[in-house]
Amino acid sequence: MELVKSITTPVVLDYDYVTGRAQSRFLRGIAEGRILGQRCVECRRVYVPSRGACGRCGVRTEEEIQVADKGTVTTFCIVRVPSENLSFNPPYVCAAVLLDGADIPFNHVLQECALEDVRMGMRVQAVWVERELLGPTMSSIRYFKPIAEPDAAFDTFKEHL
Amino acid sequence: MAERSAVIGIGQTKYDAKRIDVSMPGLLREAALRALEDADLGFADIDAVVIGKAPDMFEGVMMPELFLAEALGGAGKPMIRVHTAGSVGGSTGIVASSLVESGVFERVLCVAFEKQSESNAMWALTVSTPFSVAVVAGAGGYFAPLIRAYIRRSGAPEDTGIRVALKDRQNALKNPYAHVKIPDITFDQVMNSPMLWDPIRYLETCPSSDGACAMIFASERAAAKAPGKPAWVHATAMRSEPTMFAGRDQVNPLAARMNAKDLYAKARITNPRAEIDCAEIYVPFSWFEPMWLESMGFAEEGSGWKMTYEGATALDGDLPVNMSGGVLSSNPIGASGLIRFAEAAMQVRGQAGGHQVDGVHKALGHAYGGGSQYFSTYIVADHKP
Amino acid sequence: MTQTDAEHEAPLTAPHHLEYAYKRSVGPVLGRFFAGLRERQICGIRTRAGRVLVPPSEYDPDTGDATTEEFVDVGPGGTVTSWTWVGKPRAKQPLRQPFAYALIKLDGADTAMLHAVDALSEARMRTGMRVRPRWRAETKGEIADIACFEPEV
Amino acid sequence: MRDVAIVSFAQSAKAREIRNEIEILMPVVQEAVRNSKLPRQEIGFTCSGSSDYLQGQSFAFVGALDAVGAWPPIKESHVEMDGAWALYEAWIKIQTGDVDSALVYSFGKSSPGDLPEILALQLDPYTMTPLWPDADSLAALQARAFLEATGKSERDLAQVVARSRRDAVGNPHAVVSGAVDVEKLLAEPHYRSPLRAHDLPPITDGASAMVVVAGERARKLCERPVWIRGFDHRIEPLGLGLRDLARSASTEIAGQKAGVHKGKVDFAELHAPYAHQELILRAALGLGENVTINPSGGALASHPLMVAGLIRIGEAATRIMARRGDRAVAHATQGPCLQQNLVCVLEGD
Repeated sequence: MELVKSITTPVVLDYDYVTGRAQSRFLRGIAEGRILGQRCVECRRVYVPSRGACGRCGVRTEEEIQVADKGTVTTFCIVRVPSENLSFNPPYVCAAVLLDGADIPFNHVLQECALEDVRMGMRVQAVWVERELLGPTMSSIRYFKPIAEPDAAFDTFKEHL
Repeated sequence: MAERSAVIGIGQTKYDAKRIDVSMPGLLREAALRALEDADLGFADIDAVVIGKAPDMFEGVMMPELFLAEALGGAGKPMIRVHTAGSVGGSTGIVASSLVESGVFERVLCVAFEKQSESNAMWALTVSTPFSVAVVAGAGGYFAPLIRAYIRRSGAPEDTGIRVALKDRQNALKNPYAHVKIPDITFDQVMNSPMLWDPIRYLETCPSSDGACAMIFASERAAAKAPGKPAWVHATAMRSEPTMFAGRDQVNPLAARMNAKDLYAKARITNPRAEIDCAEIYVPFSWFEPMWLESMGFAEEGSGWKMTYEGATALDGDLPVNMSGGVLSSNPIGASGLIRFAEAAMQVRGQAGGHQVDGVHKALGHAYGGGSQYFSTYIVADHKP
Repeated sequence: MTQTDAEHEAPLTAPHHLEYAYKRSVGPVLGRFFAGLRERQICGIRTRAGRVLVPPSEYDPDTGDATTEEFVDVGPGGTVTSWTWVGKPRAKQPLRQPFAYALIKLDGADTAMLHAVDALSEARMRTGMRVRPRWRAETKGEIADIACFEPEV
Repeated sequence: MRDVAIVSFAQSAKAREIRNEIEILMPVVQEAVRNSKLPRQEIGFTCSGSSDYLQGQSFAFVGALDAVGAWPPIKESHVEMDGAWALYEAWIKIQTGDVDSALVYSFGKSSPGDLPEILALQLDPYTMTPLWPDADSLAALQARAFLEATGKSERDLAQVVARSRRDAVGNPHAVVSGAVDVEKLLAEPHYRSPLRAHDLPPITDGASAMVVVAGERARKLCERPVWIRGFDHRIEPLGLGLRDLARSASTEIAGQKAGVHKGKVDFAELHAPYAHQELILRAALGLGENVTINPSGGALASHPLMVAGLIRIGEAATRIMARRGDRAVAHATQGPCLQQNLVCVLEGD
């Protein structure tokens, strides 16, 4: 009798994903073309996207402020290998963008820029989807693109890598 | 610690991309039975079982330890499942050791594993959630920007990562359990391998492996009866910090530095570079060797790369690092940390065969996980603390 | 708008779908069991203590010791040792119509295994009842080769 | 052994939370820390329990670190288990002498997915999960085995439910409570025979947190610290055909090792998600008719998975702190049909 070597067992599960209050506020802002952050009451740092908590202070964040949709690339990686679940096809630039007015960078894709031209300190701005296509999802920001501003000095963002 | 704890048994499976020859319980048993044989014990001699692995979604079983405990003789015994992200292997060893140090148990078996071939690690790590865009390409995509930041900060030569990869891949050739073995590997081969997540090249990256590692920790009384030379636990340390907060230094995280400080204080080590004979450090991407050498206090901040460059971390250097070939050569994620602990203990016990370093009295095992935020380390020596 | 106002807003929710077809290597013992099912044959394995485990296992679950290499053909008939009735089956469950989950000790086995029993009505179910496997038309070498059990008439 | 006491406990439980896990957890952790009177920076160790599969995301526990304020970085660990085992790891850590106090927490939302179906992933992945038995069906197999082996009846189960719901009236965290008539319960149809819907645990989202402190420090912080006098846990084989389902062998061992019988037990908080399991546990721990069982209403009144076990210990401690008993047994379980069981013996001064 020839032994069975392996079996296939599909696992299919469906959940109701709940964003939570802070994320919902953030996403509803995105749907209006605004990027909202939250300022920690203790350390005064601004979180974007807001997560409802300051991990440093362990307190709930409440004060909401709007930040710019442009900022600085603090660091980046050029993704050259395809993998499952990704929203973009390689090669592409995944950049940590520190928005003006925020104290923490978040990751998004950088386009309209040759791969070899991407630099730490580069100034970039969000490219949004058409106004009528805006929705409460991060994909309302299609990508970031370089803008004609001089690069930020390393010292200005070295705390935010 | 209330009681001394010693490593008296170690077992590893052969690591490979797909261990399709074994079931999940079979994989764990391969490691556990070797550890028992090493300690000349049977399952009946074990008082408690600790199981560690990374996310359950890798194997698609919720809390798989519930069905695996009995494969390790766990029925009727205490069983604990540890999960601290990528550092889990180290944490599993520390929890097992603490069960002995507490004075509650005499002999504790711990097994850490991952059977990544049951699914796909990239899938499990980047399961997309609603409202988000998936831009970070798995672990490589997450850590590449941090490596870029390290290079910028330290001014390290661009080929540092290649040198680490070459050394670890050469060491792996001497380790019978290693997964990735590239005979006659050269500097050019590593340099010319494809860029995956710029600046990380293919040969500077860890593989996805199937495998399990087992260790038996014992009290002083039980260690005295063990047939082999025990490796005495001199110190253990665990430290965590949040993933995301404003102003977090992810390149040289404070949690890593505090962990090292705590570890050395407990082990009464004042000059780690001089007092520790060799180290197994969790390096999933080659650049993390210099990064962790700095946070572990073996080198000044910004100069860890010099140790790599000068050959200090080579098998014949003054602080050999990843003698086994490291995570770059074998990476069953949940087990990778425990393998570091096991390999450190093997060096102390003189069990490391082809990759044994001469005259090891004291060795370090290190693991990290999450977004460089979970750290588990320990120090073992050939003499009692 | 402040956070306090925001508290009155319902948070955004969305379906989150998780799907993966895991490929599981089964090892030599379950490999033999599943190969048997493919041939419409159920086997157990003998432990060193003499018990016959069904499904077979590489180890004795009570001790962790390796089992012997003696596979033992069991069944096909067996006895229900406990059961419950599923009035509205979920989509993934073995039968579309109401059925019983049951623990079934196959003839020659010392342990009961879990499976479904197609009994048509709950009134036919009782502990101690005799059942036999109903095989699916095309067996593949997996547990679902037994479509379900049905009452022995 | 070092004497270790519970000095504070907090919890949250709701049938369906609109908050996410961090938002549920943060105030609970803050309340436990505040009530411990221990400055957060002085807490020696932190340990948590949770399961990724409740959220359907890998590393679901990592975000929880935001809620505890892990800065400066903390000595911390996590078990993929009910929070009761996180308490066990913390207790062990204190026994090693490495730390003198610990924060323990757990969290879990059962409502986002089909929990009884998700729990089919907890079984043998080769021969059981592909049949997708829901957790309620498995519990019913155990219930029938128990009733037929012991001669107990469905009326006995209904009495457990009626008492639990009545006692839950005084528990602000209960999601099911109220006076119910046994006859009315018995008039309900079976859901998974011999179990009726009310014999099942309610789907609950929640979190809990606890602070434990060693030695005299506990007496300084807390008017009536609750001492952990015995602590043990044991697991059995998973397969239902491999166990005597009518009893709980692992609870028997854990109860013995924890020293349940070394003194009079005033009351017990037993983690029995299904009505019949209370009777099995009661027998396994040898708790007689004079022992009050689940004065909080127990898991039939509120059952946040991964949290409910730690809540049993917290409820027992809270009651002793309030001088409504001096010695209690708290129990936690996980795995199908009481596979793994933990027993904690608690005493007030």
